[in-house]
Amino acid sequence: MKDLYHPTIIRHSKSPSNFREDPPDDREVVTLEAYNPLCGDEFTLYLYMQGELIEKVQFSGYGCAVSKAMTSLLTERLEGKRILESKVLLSDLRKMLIDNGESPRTLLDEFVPFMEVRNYPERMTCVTLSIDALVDYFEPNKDRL
Amino acid sequence: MKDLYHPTIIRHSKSPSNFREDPPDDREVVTLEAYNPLCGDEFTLYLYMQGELIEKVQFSGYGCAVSKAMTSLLTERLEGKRILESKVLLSDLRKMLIDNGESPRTLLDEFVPFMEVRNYPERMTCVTLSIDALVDYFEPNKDRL
Amino acid sequence: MSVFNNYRIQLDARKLDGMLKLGKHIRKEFPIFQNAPHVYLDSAATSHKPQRVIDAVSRFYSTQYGSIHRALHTRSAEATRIYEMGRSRVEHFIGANKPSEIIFTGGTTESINQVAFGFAVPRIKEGGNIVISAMEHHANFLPWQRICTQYGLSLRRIPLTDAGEIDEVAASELIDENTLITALVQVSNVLGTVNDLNPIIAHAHSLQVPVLVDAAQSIGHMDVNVQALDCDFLAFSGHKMLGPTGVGVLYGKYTYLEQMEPWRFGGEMVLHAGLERSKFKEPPHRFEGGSPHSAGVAGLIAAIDFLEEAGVSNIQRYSDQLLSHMIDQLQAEEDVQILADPKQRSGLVSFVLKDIHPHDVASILGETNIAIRAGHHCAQPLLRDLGIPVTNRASIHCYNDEDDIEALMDGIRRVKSYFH
Amino acid sequence: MSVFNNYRIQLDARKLDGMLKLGKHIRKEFPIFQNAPHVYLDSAATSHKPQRVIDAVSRFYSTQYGSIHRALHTRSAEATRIYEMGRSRVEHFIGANKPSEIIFTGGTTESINQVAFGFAVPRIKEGGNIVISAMEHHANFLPWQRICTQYGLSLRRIPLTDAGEIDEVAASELIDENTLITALVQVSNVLGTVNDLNPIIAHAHSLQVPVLVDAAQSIGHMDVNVQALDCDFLAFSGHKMLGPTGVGVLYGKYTYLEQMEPWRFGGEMVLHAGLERSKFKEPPHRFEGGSPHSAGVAGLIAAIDFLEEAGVSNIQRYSDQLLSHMIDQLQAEEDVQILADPKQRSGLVSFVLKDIHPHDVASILGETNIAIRAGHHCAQPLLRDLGIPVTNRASIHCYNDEDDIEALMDGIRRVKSYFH
Ligand SMILES: Cc1ncc(COP(=O)(O)O)c(C=O)c1O
Ligand SMILES: Cc1ncc(COP(=O)(O)O)c(C=O)c1O
Repeated sequence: MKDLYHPTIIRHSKSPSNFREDPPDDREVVTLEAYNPLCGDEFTLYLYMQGELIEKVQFSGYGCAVSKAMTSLLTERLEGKRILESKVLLSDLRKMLIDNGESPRTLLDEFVPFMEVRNYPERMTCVTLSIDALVDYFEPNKDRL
Repeated sequence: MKDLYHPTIIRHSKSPSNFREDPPDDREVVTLEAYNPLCGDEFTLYLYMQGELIEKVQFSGYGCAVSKAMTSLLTERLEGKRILESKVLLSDLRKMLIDNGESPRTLLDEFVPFMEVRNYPERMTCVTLSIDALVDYFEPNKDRL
Repeated sequence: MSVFNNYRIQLDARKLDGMLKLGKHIRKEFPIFQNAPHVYLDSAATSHKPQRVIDAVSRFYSTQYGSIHRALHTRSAEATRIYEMGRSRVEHFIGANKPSEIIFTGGTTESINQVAFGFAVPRIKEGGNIVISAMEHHANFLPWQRICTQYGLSLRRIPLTDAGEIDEVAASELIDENTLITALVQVSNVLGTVNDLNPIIAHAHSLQVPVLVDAAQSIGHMDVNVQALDCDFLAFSGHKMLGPTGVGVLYGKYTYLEQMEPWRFGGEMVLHAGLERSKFKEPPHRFEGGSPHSAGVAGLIAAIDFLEEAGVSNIQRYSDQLLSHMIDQLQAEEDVQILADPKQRSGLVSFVLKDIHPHDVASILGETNIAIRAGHHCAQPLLRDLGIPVTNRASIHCYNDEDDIEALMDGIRRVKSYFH
Repeated sequence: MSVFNNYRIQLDARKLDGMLKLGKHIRKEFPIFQNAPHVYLDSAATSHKPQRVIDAVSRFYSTQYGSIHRALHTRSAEATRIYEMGRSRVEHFIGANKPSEIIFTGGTTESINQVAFGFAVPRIKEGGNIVISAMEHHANFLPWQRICTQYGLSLRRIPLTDAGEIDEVAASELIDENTLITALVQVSNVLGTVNDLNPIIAHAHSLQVPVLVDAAQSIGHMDVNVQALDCDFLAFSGHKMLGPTGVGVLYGKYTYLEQMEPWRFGGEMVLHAGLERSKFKEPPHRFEGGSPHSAGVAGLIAAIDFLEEAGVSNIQRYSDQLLSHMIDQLQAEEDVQILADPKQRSGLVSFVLKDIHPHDVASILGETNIAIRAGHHCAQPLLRDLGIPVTNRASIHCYNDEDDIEALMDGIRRVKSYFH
């Protein structure tokens, strides 16, 4: 289990990037709910969009170390990306974490510690919570696996 | 099991006393339904009453050898009895067959073969079917055990 | 329909020899036959269990036990893995499309009630009807009767042909645009008839009428494949397919499961329990409220293993021959009347002895440890149609053999000797 | 109510010594601890099974199996005898008046659904209400919510005191002449509170309101006696009382059972299945449609044997002390917050670690084979009231001992070391 609680995950869960206590006042911000009814984890993601560009991502809410660290890393990684790039990134991430883990098209080194979750299938939703909320937003018509 | 299918029982089931195919025309006759929904056995008892006196008992219907033989024997035994006597008889019979089998107040020798049913609890209702129908008629307010 | 028939298939003794792995051989794997020797011809009521099923249940409690879905510790993960594996095994066993089409229930009865109250009731419209057949078990009759009485629908019973099969022509008239659902048995537990449901299902589907198939008697006795059947719901019980008691299955096409409402409300079925309203999980979980019978599922997996290793089609061929043999013998016996004469029959036969009440037959056979069943077989409406209050029924499974039939016939002759 | 408390009972080490037959000693009878050693602190979700229970199930299948109630052969008679003996054993175990007040179900969830849909629904009148408490498990919340939504009744939740007990004063206001039924938990599966239900039941009865008690967490942990409680219905599950999965009990006062309608329709529950109407059997049989989980009842008998031999009051005393010890230790640990502070507590405690999500706690404990539970414990409305999405819960049974508590505390310290 030490493996799942990799220092990266602990670090991000203890001091997450782009975390805020309360929602922003900004009315333009895109607000996504990432709720896992199975465990009660609940994050709200705030996307500051500039046309096709994701200028900044922030989040608030409550969740376990794994889901919090993943959300934190995601906010870092998506900052400054275009929507198209983000879709590829998210899809690659899902492939790496859930599917066969085969060669992603993007560099996802910092997400490698999360691959450990494959040994803890009951924790998979912790990893996918925010990814799926973003996929649902960017590709509302796509059926998830 | 040979014990349950005592010659008396076989004999009465094959040629029951007071058996008739169809109900009597007599409108005065008291008609009792003895129906066991668990096994589908269904007899109709016909009591020819003369005041307190049971002049004659007949029956029709369908049932297993045990219930048929018991009903046959009952019709023989009740013929010519007064209601009061019949109540005692039926109550003694139930005691002998279901309860502890202790010394009945009436002579019930011909019913002794039915005592074997205690070894076949699943057949108990075959023995009590017609007895209970009669008890219900003579003592409608009495709770059976 | 005629109660008497001339059913007769030639027994091919060599073929029986070729399948010696079943019968006496396989019986060794069922400990009850060692511990309490008896001739068991009542598998249609419930089947015996191979050691492997018994062991699977014990092993589950002794080494793998934990709560299902509810916790994050290892014990629980292992138990959950087995439970969900059971879902996949059933999925493959009946040819479903995905594990989430498989709902674990307490048995056929519960499966049908879930469909009746969770699926049919919300679809009720005025002037609607529900179509069943005249040979349904109470489990596939009473829930529909209840609904029809309660909501003022008409319950239509498809009559039987003289041979004892569901009358296809009548079915195509009775199933119409106002039919909410049709619920039919695949193998009758009284007559043994294997109904050819495909044309009826095709007709129902042409009118968008969903069809539930009661597979309680067919499962494990023949290949039951929901794609081949093209049924919309399928219900069966573990205890009749060599599995544990208290566990059963409801299969449903996923699109229909999505429309079905829960019938039992409790833990593990909600996403969100609000004070005003609650939001339920996706199928199948929303139908599995409460702690599941996980040990039952563990045993069911072992039963499927066992059936697949023996080969359901082997069992079917073997038991078809044994049944023919039994019917031959019964036919040849004086004063024995066999019920129904269907084109295809599976696993059981009902009969009556002239002038001897079925309960006396079963009782006297029981004395020498021959177990058959006497009764209405939870099919009172059918027996009333036939004008017979009760019948004797002899039913077989993979562990029976010719000696059992011989014992039955000896027993029947003994019964007759008591009375004749 | 305050989430933080100062619950503290002095551990009497000598008394613990005096009950050495429980804990480590009795644990030997639970094979899972040999086969898969672990620290099990999740008995509130489901308990482990002593060898005797596992054997009873195996023995039933291996030597006593047959169908129940349905046939006249010996196999069946033996299985039926055991099944009905189970009814009598449960009757005596909970102090019912007669065996026919005991209905076998699939579990607490099914028991409560039966009462909700079979008893409460037929009694519905306009302007009626149903009263539960704020600490009910979903099993004792969702069925009532369903009914209230469907039929336009109001669902009243009795609030809790700051200590985490059902508020008696509020109860006496909420339960009124228009209350159809009151359904209350005896021991909360989240807070561990033992509710003193007697005064509330007395008040309800003064208004002729029947009361159902959810005994899922109390059964086997304390003497649950329906006469002493004077409840009208009682529901519990076998799997939480050292028994098999898939079997549970609904007790009902006979006069109420007579008024209750069946909720599941199938075989063995009707006297007469007519085409127009059917006549149901007397209680309890009319509520047990379908083939019963007879092996589950066989195992339940063994569980009752086991509990009675160990002595439920011994278990209660032992586990009260062990629980106090655990609470002491948790209190003494920095950054641990315990939920609720009831006068009487049984078998479990919920807690949270400062700034560490309960799932992380449970996961990391799981790594060293310590099983506790993290979640909403199927009590979302309660946790929402408390403002906590999820908690950690550690729960005990007769097989736990001080070493388990020590392992838990070590584990908690390790969890903290990861994060702090
Ligand atoms: C208080 C309480 N009520 C009801 C239940 C439901 O029991 P089951 O899931 O066995 O039906 C539980 C346990 O899950 C419980 O703790
Ligand atoms: C055809 C048929 N349907 C339904 C059932 C009911 O199955 P269960 O009692 O296992 O729920 C049975 C067996 O009893 C059956 O033979």
